[in-house]
Amino acid sequence: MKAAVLVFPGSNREGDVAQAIELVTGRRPQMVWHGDGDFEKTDLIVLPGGFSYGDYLRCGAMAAQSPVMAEVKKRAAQGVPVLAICNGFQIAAEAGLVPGVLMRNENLKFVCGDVHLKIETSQSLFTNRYQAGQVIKVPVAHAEGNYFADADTLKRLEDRGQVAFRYCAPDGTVDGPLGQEANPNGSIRNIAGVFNETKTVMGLMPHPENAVEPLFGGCDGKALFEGLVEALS
Amino acid sequence: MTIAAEKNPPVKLPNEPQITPQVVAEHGLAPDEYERLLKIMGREPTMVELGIFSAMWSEHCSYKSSKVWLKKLPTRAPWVIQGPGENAGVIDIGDGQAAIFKMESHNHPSYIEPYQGAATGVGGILRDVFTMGARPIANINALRFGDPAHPKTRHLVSGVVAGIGGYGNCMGIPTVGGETNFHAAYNGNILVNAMTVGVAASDRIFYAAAAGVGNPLVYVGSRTGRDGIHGATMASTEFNEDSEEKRPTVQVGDPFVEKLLLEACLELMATDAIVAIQDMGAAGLTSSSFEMAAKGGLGVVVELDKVPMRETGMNPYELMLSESQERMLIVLKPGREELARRIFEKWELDFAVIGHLTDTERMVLTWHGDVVANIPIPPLVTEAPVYERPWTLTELPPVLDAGKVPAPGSSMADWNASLIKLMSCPDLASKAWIWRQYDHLIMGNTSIRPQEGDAALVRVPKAPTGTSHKGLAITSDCTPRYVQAHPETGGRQAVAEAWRNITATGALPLAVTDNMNFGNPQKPEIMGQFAGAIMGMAEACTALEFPVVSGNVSLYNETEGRPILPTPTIGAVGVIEDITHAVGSRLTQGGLAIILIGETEGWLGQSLYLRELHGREEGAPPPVDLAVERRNGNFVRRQIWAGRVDACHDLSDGGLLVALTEMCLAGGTGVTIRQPAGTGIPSHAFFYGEDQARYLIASGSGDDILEAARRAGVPAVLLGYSGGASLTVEGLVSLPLAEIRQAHEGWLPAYMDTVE
Amino acid sequence: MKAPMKARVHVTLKNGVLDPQGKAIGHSLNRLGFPEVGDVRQGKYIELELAETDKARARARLDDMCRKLLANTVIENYSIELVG
Amino acid sequence: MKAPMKARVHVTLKNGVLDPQGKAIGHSLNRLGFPEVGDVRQGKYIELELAETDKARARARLDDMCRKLLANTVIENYSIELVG
Ligand SMILES: Nc1ncnc2c1ncn2[C@@H]1O[C@H](COP(=O)(O)OP(=O)(O)O)[C@@H](O)[C@H]1O
Ligand SMILES: [Mg+2]
Repeated sequence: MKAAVLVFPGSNREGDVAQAIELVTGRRPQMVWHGDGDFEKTDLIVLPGGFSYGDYLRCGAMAAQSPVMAEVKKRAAQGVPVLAICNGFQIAAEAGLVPGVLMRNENLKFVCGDVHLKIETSQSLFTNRYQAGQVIKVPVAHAEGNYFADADTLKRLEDRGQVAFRYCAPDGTVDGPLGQEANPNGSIRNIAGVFNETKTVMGLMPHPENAVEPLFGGCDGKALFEGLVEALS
Repeated sequence: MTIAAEKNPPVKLPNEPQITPQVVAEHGLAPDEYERLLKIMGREPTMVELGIFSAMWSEHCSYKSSKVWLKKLPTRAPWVIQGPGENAGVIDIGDGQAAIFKMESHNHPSYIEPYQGAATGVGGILRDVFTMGARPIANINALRFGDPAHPKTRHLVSGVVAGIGGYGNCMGIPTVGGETNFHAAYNGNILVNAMTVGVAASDRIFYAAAAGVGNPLVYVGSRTGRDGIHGATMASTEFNEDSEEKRPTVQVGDPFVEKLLLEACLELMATDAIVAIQDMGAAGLTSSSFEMAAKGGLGVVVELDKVPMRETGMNPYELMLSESQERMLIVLKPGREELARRIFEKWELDFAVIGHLTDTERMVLTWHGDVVANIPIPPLVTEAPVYERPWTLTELPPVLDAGKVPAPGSSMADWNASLIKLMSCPDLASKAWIWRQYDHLIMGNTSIRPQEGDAALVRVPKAPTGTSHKGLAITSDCTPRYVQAHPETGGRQAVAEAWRNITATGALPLAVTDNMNFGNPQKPEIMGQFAGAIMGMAEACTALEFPVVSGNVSLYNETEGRPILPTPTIGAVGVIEDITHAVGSRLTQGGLAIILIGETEGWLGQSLYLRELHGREEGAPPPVDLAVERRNGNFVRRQIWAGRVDACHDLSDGGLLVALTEMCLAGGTGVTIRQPAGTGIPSHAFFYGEDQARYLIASGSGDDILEAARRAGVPAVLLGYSGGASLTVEGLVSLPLAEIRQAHEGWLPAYMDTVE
Repeated sequence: MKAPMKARVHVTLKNGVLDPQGKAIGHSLNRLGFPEVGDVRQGKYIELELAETDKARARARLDDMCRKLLANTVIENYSIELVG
Repeated sequence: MKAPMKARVHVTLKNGVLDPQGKAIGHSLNRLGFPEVGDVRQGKYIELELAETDKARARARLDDMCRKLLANTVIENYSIELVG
């Protein structure tokens, strides 16, 4: 699998995701500077975490307008898979690659720590190594991960199976007070990650790339990258 | 440009005020200091020159009150590459790699504007570290706030924590640890001490000393505005009632620009273009250009009109004294300007050649062609005031007889309540509310997270030649109430505890950075606290082979004459060759033997038990026997290396029972222990005493460790075993962990959520 | 360059979009002793200097800026005001 | 409860205080094809509903709110506007 990780001014988790990809593929992904409108053909485009343009104005808004994003949109439309993590998710949402928006965390504070995620579907490039209903533990680290979409969009997402992950209690509970307690940012219906309609673009707030080694946060995120390799090689 | 210096007195600025005694005083210069200035200059200075002297001779930049004492700290060891005197200290960590670190305070600005004050504190210390060529890999911070009941405290906690997180998170550097205390002595003067640790190739370290006459002097980063003019002078004077009203312009940080600056500097550092580099910190352009020239034994010409400016109408005085953030000064090799310009412009940063080096040993500033300042450099450094201020040592208070301190009560309910009270007191309550706002996981190298061990443990990025998975253990420590009671003991204890914290992870303690936070040094008892703390620290650092490689001094931490508790914060770094051998303090499984290492006398003087349960802050602090520290610590580390240890925790605030409870909560496993027979110590002294040089170890059967301890002559005793979901001390305490957890983890969020 | 024109742009959340910041401010104010405070909404206020003399043109350009960058029209409204 | 009064509060950075957000927005707009944009400053805009009928009292209370919570007067200015 050939992957390209886009780097914007202020990106800061590009190294983490590159390391995770290298760990499963044995190959360093191509790092693409935002100013370059064009880049090599790849099997996967990654929009990494960070604070592109300082997260000023709205997270992801300025990056979404950078020249390289026009190219990303073009390739995404052609079906090239895009993995958009955290700030990448915010960029993707601003660019219209995935539905919804990410707002300030409900308690207005940055939140960092492990969360539990329920896998909603194994029917995607990104989640094929997981089972639907499975619970995994990965970290989050963000100030604006509060997913919001209007009622119609939400219904469409749910009906078409475009929800990828939800925050849940360790036992998988998403609803009720336990589910609420497990929700780190106030996201509507505990949504942590979503797909576009064709499920070739996935945006998620948590950081699977920071859960790929036993001594450093566990390995629950590794299967995501392994699944991609399997699907794209 | 050649300057016929003496024949060419600088021109004055339009509307330049007369230099009156009042103007001199406003610049923080004492009359005799001004006399000294006149002698050096041989004429009356211009305002710009006065401003430069004022900044360079401020306490913050000149260390005039502390210098004689700082010299007493040991700074050398075979692994020290660079001790104090540069932007940060540098130590060798093997495989051709070096760790570069320093701690710095931003106390006064954080009190005035907590978010920006703390944020720019983090920004400043990050620059000190990456200016030397290191990529920062971890931040920690030591915070002291006033009484939680004080009306300002909550607002300060909230702003400081958000500011530290806001800056560090955006930079993408994990904030992996720190400490937070509360005490009424900090009501009007909080402490915000931030430390950064970075890693570089040991043969690619960058220094500040300028070299090469004619070489270009380059300004990069943000533009200069009117931020924090006289910040350095402010940091050196005591607050008084109306300084809150004066509200000097505080600096606003831009972590986004700093992130670009970091990447751009590292990119330039990978070329061979740089001769010297220095961040613009306190006293901005003044101290950076001055220090670079002074260290290189050269002169410098700065064309101030070339400095990138953010505002219109700025004058040379403002440009020299501005403390705008996110700026660097670089001396380039000749002809490398375009290479450097391309890199900084790619990162969308300002870049300007603003001057060059000369052989005159003078600092010459020009403004649209006119000379506006012309100062001889060496005398400003060599003739800088140095004070041996009078000092009186604090006498050791009488030792408190533990037998005369009341027990929590006679019933188990009383004991249970005492443990709950301690675990939920502000100093011991969980600080998760704080560190969850810090990205402590970015970079994917955090192996021991906050609350999981005595020190944070971070994997070192692999060296090109290295094979191992090295880790750096990082901690910060100080017990101000001990320092207040007896500065020498407190200084010794702060170093010993830092050393112990690193040891408890299995890492080898290597070196120290310090942040000396004290009151007004012109008071002999405060100067005595400083002197005493230094003596204690020096002794401990020597005995533990734990040299000081960098540090910072913050004096005049007083409000209306009331000083803070003397707080010599110790930041420390250790290395472990193979990170898979490290241990944390979490008790994660049942059936493990719980072993106490070290001698217990039951020392209750200055203990948290005494303060929190009996409202008394008295007695002598626990003595620190450095030989015993060393012996016990080395023993513990060997046991960890031998793979015999599952979890390890040093004993400090709150004593044995508090440490044990922390292990249980962190790992989610209970214990059952008892006080060994024949100690002859009252139970409350045994369990809550704060005797030093002790550790708790959780280990398989424990037999091998007990046997090894016996052979090594290290006191070790089996207390009980892990298991279950409760904490039980036979005959004294029985509490479900869930109940303790609620109290322990509930205090800070509840406090922060309250409004008066 | 022409004497600059100044513009003020307000960006506010659309009705029905949850505003955590506004809500938090409202809560805090209530608890701080301002029980009379009801609904609170927080928006952005942006001041821009423009090298442009023609008002109509300026307004059209600002509209473009808002739609391209300053506001996220999925959840936000904007309004433009020209000064001098 | 009385028919609520509405207030608009603007909080802006004082002159000379660095505005990283404004700067970044300005840069971005320039890059996006709006070279006419010069200095940009970003502030906050807060709308509040108040259960208060007396204008003078409302203004005094709002002033208090601004100083206590809404603005940081070390680096920010605020202005209050009452509607209805
Ligand atoms: N308490 C201290 N102990 C050891 N070294 C110190 C101490 N205080 C300052 N230093 C050293 O003195 C030098 C100047 O410090 P400082 O003025 O804080 O530097 P900067 O302006 O670069 O932040 C540094 O090398 C620092 O490490
Ligand atoms: Mg420095």
